[in-house]
Amino acid sequence: MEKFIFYFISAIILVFSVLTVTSRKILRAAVYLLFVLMATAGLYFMLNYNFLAAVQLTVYSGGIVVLIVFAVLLTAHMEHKLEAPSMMKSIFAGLVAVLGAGVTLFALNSFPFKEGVIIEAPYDVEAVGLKMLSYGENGYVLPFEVISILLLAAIIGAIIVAKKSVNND
Amino acid sequence: MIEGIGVFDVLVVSTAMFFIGIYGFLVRKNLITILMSIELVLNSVNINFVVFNKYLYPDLLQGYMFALFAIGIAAAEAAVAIAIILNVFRKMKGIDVEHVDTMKY
Amino acid sequence: MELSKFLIMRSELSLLVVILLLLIVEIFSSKRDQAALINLATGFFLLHTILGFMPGVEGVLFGGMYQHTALTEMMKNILNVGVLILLMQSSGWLKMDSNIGKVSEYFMLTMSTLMGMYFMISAGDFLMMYLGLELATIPLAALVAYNLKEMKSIEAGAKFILLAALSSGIMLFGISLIYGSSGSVIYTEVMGNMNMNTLQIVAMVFFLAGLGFKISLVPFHFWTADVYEGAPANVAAYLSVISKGASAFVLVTLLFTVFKDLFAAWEVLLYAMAVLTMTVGNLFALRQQNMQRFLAFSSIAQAGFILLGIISGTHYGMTTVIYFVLVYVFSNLGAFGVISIVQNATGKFRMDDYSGFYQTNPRLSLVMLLSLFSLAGIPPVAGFFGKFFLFAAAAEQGYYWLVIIAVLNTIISLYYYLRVVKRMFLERSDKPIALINSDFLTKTSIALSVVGILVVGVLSQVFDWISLYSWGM
Amino acid sequence: MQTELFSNTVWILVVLFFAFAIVGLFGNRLKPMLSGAISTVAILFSAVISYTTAYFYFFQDGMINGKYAMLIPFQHEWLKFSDTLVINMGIMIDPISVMMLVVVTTVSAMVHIYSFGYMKGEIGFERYYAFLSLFSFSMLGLVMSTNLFQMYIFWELVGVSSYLLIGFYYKKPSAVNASKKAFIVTRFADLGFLVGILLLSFYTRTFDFTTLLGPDSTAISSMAGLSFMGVSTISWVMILIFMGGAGKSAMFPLHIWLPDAMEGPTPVSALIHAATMVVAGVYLVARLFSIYIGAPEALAVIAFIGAFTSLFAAIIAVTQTDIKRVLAFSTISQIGYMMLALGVSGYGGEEGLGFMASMFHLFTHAMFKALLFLGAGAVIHAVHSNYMTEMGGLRKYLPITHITFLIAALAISGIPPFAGFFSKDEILVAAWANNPLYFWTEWFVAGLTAFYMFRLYFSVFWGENRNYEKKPHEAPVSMLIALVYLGIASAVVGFIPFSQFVTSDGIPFDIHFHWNIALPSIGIALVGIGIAAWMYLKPGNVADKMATSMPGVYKLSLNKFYIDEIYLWITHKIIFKGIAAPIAWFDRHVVDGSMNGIAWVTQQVSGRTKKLQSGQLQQYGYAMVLGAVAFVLLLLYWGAR
Amino acid sequence: MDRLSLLVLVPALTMVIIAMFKDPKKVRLIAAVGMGVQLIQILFLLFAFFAERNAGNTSEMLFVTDVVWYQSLNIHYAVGIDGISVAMLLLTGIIVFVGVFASWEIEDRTQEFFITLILLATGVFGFFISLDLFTLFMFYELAVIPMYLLIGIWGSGPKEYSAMKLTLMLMGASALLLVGILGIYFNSAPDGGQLTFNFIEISKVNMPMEAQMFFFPLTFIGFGVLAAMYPFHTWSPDGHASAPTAVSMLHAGVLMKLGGYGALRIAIMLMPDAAHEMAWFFIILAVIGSVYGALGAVAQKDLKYINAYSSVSHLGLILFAALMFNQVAYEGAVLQMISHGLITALFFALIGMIYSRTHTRNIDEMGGLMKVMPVLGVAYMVAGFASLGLPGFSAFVAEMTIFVGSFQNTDLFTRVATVLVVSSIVITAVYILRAAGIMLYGPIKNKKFEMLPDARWYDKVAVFILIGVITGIGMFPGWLSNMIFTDLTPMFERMGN
Repeated sequence: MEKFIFYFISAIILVFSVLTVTSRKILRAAVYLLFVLMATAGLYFMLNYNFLAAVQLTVYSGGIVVLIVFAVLLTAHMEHKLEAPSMMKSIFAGLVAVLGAGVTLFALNSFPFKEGVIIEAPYDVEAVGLKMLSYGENGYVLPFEVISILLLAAIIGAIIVAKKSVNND
Repeated sequence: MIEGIGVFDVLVVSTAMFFIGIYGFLVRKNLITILMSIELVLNSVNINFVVFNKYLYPDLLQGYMFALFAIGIAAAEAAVAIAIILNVFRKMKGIDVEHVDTMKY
Repeated sequence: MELSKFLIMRSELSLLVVILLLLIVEIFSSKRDQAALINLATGFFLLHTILGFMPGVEGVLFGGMYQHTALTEMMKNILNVGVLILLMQSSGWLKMDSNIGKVSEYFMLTMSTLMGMYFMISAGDFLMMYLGLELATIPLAALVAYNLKEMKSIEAGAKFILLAALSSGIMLFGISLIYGSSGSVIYTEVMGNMNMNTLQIVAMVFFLAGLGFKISLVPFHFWTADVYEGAPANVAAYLSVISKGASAFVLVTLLFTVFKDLFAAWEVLLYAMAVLTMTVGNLFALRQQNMQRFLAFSSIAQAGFILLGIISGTHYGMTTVIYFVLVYVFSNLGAFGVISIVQNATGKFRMDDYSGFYQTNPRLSLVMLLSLFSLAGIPPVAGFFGKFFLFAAAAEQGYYWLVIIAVLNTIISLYYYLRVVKRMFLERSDKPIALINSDFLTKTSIALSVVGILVVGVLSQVFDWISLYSWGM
Repeated sequence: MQTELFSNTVWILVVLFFAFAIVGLFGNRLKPMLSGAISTVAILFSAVISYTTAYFYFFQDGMINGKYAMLIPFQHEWLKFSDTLVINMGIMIDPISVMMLVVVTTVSAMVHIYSFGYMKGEIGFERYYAFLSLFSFSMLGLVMSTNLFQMYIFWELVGVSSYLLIGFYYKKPSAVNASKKAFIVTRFADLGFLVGILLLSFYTRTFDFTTLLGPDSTAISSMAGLSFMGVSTISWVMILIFMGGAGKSAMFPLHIWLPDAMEGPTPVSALIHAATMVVAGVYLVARLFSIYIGAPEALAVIAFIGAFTSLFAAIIAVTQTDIKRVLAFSTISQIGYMMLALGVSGYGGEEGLGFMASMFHLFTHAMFKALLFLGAGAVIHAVHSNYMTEMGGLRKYLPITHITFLIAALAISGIPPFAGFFSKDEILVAAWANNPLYFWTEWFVAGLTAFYMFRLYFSVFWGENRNYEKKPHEAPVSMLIALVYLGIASAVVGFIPFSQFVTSDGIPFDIHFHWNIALPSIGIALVGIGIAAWMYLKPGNVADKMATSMPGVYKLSLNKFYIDEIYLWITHKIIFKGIAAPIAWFDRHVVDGSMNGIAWVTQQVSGRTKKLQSGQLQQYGYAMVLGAVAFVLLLLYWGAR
Repeated sequence: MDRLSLLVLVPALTMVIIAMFKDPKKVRLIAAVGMGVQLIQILFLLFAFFAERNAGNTSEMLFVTDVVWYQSLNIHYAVGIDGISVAMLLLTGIIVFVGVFASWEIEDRTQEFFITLILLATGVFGFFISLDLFTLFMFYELAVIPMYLLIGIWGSGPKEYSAMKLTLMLMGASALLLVGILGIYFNSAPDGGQLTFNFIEISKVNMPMEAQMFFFPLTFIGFGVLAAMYPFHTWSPDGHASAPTAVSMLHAGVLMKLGGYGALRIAIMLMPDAAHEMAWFFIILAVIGSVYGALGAVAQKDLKYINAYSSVSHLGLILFAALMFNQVAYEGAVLQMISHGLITALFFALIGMIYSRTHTRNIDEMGGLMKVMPVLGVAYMVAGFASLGLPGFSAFVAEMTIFVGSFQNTDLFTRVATVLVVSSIVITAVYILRAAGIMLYGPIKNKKFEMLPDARWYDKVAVFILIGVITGIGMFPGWLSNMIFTDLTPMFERMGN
């Protein structure tokens, strides 16, 4: 049963990924991206990483995609169609991508992954939260702080870039 | 853990996604769509982390956490990127990547 | 965990304090008193730098995520000095009207990126390293696009952020594979599980792609020229000196520890990259007219030389790399300093604008001369020693052909450095750049870099000091 | 064997050198006459020393147990290569060097005196005398050398002073070219000399004459058995050395510089290019004679070249009209005699007759040839022309010159009792003893000599007198002194029993007079004179008829067999146009071009590749991804290997 | 402060002092004084050297100072002198001192000119006293790089091109040299033990053959280029033609000798086996250089080009001698370095003076100058005679020593090569006399020249000092040659084994 769900999900992921990068209507592309991300979240659910899935939904789908959509709306009007990339360009890119994928998969395939003992204890929000705040072994308080600084900096940066400088045109 | 699905199967998906993202980055004409492709890339990486964590090293949360932070960073990146892209648009009334080449050679 | 432990991550904390102070100051300061703000910020940072030289405590925190050793402390100090000089240099530029109201942001962004480098340097696992890298990258994008009135600046920003995102994506993919194949992201644990299998080689290459982007190694270097050209001179300097230096350091440490067992692989990789980087950098620098772009390519070439030290894999090699970074900090900041001064004063940035520069600005042109000679590796300035030692490191391990390629490249590089010298000294111009007077901070910064250029080479103590803390495979 | 005897001979060199130094450095501040006086006093002083030396050497101290010894009164290490290879500066006293001392100082002193009159009022009078002193210094240093290298050193110095004196009138391009030619030709010859020295010293491990020529000389033995292209090494070495001598002594084919050298002032021609320097080659061969004995091939070469040159030069001399050139060619031909004599000579006692004869002829020739030149100088001084076609009947105007000139002419023609007769006679004897062919050649040359000398004599002093724009006047006293003195010398020196003093092995022997040789030579000489008289004594166009009757020979001889032209062609067409110019071009365009080419290529590459930096974000992306993938493949390939 | 470091310190101080004055007159004066002091202390050094030797101090290097500089590479600041280096120092001192006077008329950026000039000199002095390959190399480059500014700023003609070419070729050579030196260093202790840069130490060990075969060519060519080894000589004609007088003097007189000195002392002395192996090849190059250079000079019209090519020829002689593996030849090589240094310096000085008067260097446009400026004319003739190896001048001594030495090799190849080299002296005579004849003698071609002034006092100082030394050495060569020969002995003996 789960198997088929997985196949379904991965099918969605792949198809919509492709659509995201090929669709000529930019807004649609954004929407396809949304689907992909949601599907990914679904994958996480299947793996019982509920919190992660939730974050995926909120931050990615809720945050980034919305940002992107705004950007789209600000920069292009609805019916504006992107002209298709030149044939050569896409073919070359495709070749590169396929080649890369081939090499990577070959490598992955050649590696003897030994699947570990499965602990079906679902990592609920609490556990994750504790990890986030613990500073001992496998504690993630430091990265947590760092990323907060990062976000601060990013915000400042974004502001700098976004705000009209005093004597702007 | 999904019955009947090995780690490799998932990796196929994520890898494919990764390179689709790459492809997008290479061909898309619009800066925002390029950004989207990057999001695909990052997303595929997250899947990798998660699936490795789940299948191979479930006792610790390293991959999980990595994915978590990666998402955060992706967001930040996207924010700044979009801010800049909007500026580009403001300056040259368009965000066609091929026109963003005043500096070359 | 008792508070005394926090002394271990003293530098990060003090830097954080500085940033927060600036935030507060920002709130209470009006838009017009930039000068005060600049002096204040520089002053703060000066204190921070001095603090860095106080004897510190080695140690590991957060379960190995953060490690602070004498080596990392030294590297941080080197970066501090660089940043200090840089901040002073930028004072002249920040005072310009176009930057009104963005001054403290400049400092905050710079410092937070510096913070990111700190974390990169003393990271104990890939997660911290990655976070640090991003922290050192994303704000930089904002800085590159800082000059909003300039189309170039924004374009540079766009290129930078998107390519950086791509590279970090590739890098992440690499990290994920490493994690998958070794079962951990903590250096010490990864190290144990590394063996020359295909997957890990792939992983390493993808990972190095990310670092290569930061250090601008061929073929991950293309952004460099455009971004340096578009970015404000000081930001370009920051990119070329500080962020490159930090990343180079991380590269050395990681290759020497985590990827130790993949030496056979990354030896080939670095060999190829070194040859490519030196040659490409030099060939492209040959015909540049824009000074910043020109220095961008020269800095690419310099990165290629750094690889010679890394590939040796010895204690001596690491020493030379760090030493070279130090030398490079001074030389490049000297050159960029002059360029930014000229650009702020006259808005001229083309090489032929510099013809007859010596007639009007003898001091500045002498500084430029020294810096360029140091970059070219002409005795008795520091660059000569830096290069010689790098070559020695490579030669010691028998990479004589690599060294030969390198020295031939130095000749090409000499040619284009001399082109600038020619403009400044040999040519006489009837309307040269007028005499430029720059403020105290800028002058001091230039003086500092000149002192560095002259002293670092001749005083062997510096080298010994570095050699004291560095180690080999 | 360093001895205290004759150590005063050092002063000869010292004094002359300082005379040169003083006059050369401060001459332009002194009065011309004063600087002239300084040099003259110096040379007279050394002449006195030489005479006394000669007296004491030959009649008192020189003879050591029945043999004239090689004495080295003074020797000082100058440059040390290895323990045995040392260049010493020293003085060697032995029969030939003493003989040369006398010759050089005599002629030189006479020329000094003569020049007071001849060079009066010339610009650069002091420079002239400085050069004269330099020359005398070098020439005497040459003859008294104790070792080959010292000889080479002074050899070069002689060459350069000759260069300076030939080019004395440096505003005349012809003079400049002549001096250049002289220097370069001799220098080229010296190349052989130098290589010869180096080879010889390599085998014998010494430069010193005492060891080279001594009874226990290793010179020949050390190279015994060695041979190169079928000729023994020693012969090669000695031939190379002779090359140097041939150059200085203007032997065919290196003779071309001597006639041009006549561009110099006439007294200089007398001193350098008649009496002293040009016989240095002969002296060199004589000096090394005991080695040459061991190299028969070399001697054969010398003999042949000597004979040929003498004939060749004599033929040319017949048709020249510039009196100085006539004399120049006669010099060449006379030196040919000397060389031949050496070439045909054996070693020791009667065997060494040729050697002795050659030295004898050198001695006498110096006297009368110097006299001839000085006489010619007097004539030129009087008529202000070099061409005998513009002269005639001068005997009325310049009687003393006329007499002395006549004496000299008789002497060179070998008319007894004048000096030339005796020496030439000995040479003929030696030639006959060796090879009759040589004898008949030289016999014929003797005739030619007599002919062209008297052709000159008659057409200058007899014949109807041209209408000179201003009346020719007898030369001033200073010149006459020299003329008279040399005149007397040329008349009497023939009676010196030379074989008692100068012989190949230093042991005196007695010579007996060979009428069977002497009579034919006198006869041919008289015939020659007769023809000359018939053709030139009384006005008439016999000579021209002769010339027209055999145009080919005449033209050939008149144009010196076109040797000069050949050289000119070689130097200009081959050396300059054919080698030097192409090399210069090659250097600029090929060698340098390739250097610039490298730079050009680099520039091009950078120019062609710049398109890669397209400014296109996505292409940069391509590079990164492709790069990564490519590296992966590279490494996998590497791993596979 | 030891007495050798003073040799570097005095010029440095001179530069500092010069930097304080702008007035050309003062600057000149300071430069002259400073270099005078330098010359004097070199003379004292010479006497001290002889005193030591006569006192029986047979140690190879005298007045040695050895301070560790860079521990990790065992780099020392090691200085010391022996007969050879002290001779070269003397040469340098004289030429620099004279060079100051030869550039007396520099009016444009006088201060900078003299600073740069003395910087160059500093490099040369440092080079000759160094015992440590690193410092030696450092000073070498320090001496080369100022050439760019000197030629580029104060030169004439296509100065920027020439300066760039010269700098790039020389630095390219030094790049090869760098590799060579590194190779030598890392093979300096084949049987374990401490690696060292000290070339005296290195010459005591036998480097492994394959290493020698790889690094000898690099080193030899590296130095050879500076010694104008065919076919890497092309920088020299253009460079000399464009350079200002004093620079040509210093460059041809001293800087090119760095090449000869290094080729002999570093390349050959440290790697004799490889040198033996490859000698034939470089001998051919040297022979070509000496003959070809001379023939090239025959075809030139520009005085400086003539002299540049003659330098190529004479330095070919030096390299040739260096490849003869014979102590006498080596002595000759050193002598030739000194003698050629002085003579060519004299030539360039005179050419500069003539040029400053006639404003042309093309011999065809001159003529009869002997009449107009007798002092310079005579001096030029003297230089010419000296250069074509006339006895009584230093060149004769040097060349003869070389030839005698070379003739000690018996094999036919070397013999033929030697004879060819010897023949170059005839060609020398040709171009020297040709140039002199056209330029000095004959009628005055250009009416403007009749009024030209003769040598001024500073010209005379320069010319007479040089002529004095040249003739001095030429007449009394004994002390010099003995000094060099004896001090060559230890090295030579070590090479033998």
